[in-house]
Amino acid sequence: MIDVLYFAWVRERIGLPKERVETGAQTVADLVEELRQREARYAAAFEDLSALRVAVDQELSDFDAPLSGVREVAFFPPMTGG
Amino acid sequence: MIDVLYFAWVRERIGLPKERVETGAQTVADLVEELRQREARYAAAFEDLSALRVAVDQELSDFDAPLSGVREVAFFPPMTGG
Amino acid sequence: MEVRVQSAPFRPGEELDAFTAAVPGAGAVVSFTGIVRDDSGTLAEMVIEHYPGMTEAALTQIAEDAQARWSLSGGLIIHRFGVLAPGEQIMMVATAARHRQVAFEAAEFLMDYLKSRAPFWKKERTATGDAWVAAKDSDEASLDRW
Amino acid sequence: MEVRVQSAPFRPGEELDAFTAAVPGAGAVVSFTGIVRDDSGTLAEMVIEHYPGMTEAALTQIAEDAQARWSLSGGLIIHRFGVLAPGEQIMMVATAARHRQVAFEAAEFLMDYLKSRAPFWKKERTATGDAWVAAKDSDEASLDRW
Repeated sequence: MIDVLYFAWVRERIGLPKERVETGAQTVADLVEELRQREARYAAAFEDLSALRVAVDQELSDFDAPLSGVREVAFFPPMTGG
Repeated sequence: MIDVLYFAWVRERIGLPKERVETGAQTVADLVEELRQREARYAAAFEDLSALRVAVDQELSDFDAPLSGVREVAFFPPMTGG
Repeated sequence: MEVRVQSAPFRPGEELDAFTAAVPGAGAVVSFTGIVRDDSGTLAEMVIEHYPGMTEAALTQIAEDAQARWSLSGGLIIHRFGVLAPGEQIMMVATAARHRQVAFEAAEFLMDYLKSRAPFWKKERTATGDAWVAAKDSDEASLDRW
Repeated sequence: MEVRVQSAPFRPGEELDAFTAAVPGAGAVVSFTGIVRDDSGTLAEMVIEHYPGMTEAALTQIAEDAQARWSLSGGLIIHRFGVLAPGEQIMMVATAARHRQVAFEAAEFLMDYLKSRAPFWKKERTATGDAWVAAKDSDEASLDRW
């Protein structure tokens, strides 16, 4: 079980901020592929990965990062702080 | 008649902040030469011109600046504002 | 270095004076304040979303990176989230050092990383609709100088 | 742009808030405060001498140069003269612009010119004697980047 979080327009497209996902995905990319298959709103949110960033256990990471032992994955657009 | 002003250690070496000088000097350098001839304290103050800056009528200038029509000349070390 | 993530407003002047009082020995203090602009004249409010937990960790990491890179007398990062009106303060950084160049560089470093590496997202609400503020390529590019 | 030359102390925080309130539309405000350091632990006071008349003219010129070079929402220069204790504020600049890079650059420009082109001279008074602060080659060199 992994907590999956969505922020900004990713959250809006998917329609929820957070969910627990039962997955056997080995990498973030595998998890994305699983989510895409679910429903159109997920496919829409993950349509262009170059427009997305991912954090694994609250650290910026990559889509090829392994998920072994990971508790939390978050997807969001490029950040606009400051 | 020109007002001649001294600041910082130039003022201290010469021993006064300001004086009126009757001079026929054509340039700042000529004026410096006249002042140097006066007394040892002037010679000491103007010993090394590379350590001095000059303002003519309250604008940073050069030692070869002409004095025609000038009302005020100031000598001081490099500035240390900020 | 102090890091604060809060929804409450703050007064940059008060923060600056308190920060300066707490860094004796510093000769130079630089502050940056980010303010909600209303370029179009139609902005009702700005909503700032963030990632609780990661936000604090990311800001702390940026602060530590700055301290490792420069000899600072102190540093401060405040960043708000929630609903903000035009003209309100969004965030502030302050840096203190012996000399001005270090204080300026560290403040710019904090800002550059905060822009692109801290998990905040801005949405503008106007009479004609809402829009997420897009990240600028120039913000990402500005990291290259460090 | 406002220029003030004064012997009276000022509060950077108050000045920052007042400045920010007066520049609506700005998204970025940068401030720099210079403070009397006591590196040796023996400084009794710092005496700042200036050239009345020329000082105001030089600061105004520097401010105008900054405004000609960048699109600023506002700017502020305050510089004190007279006798200052360690820890007291010597001077402050503030700049406001739409974006952070302009505000930072203009503040650094003001500081660089203020250091070497405004007629102020600092003297340090310590228990063992007085000494004029020497200008640094690096301060003169820092003008080359503009």
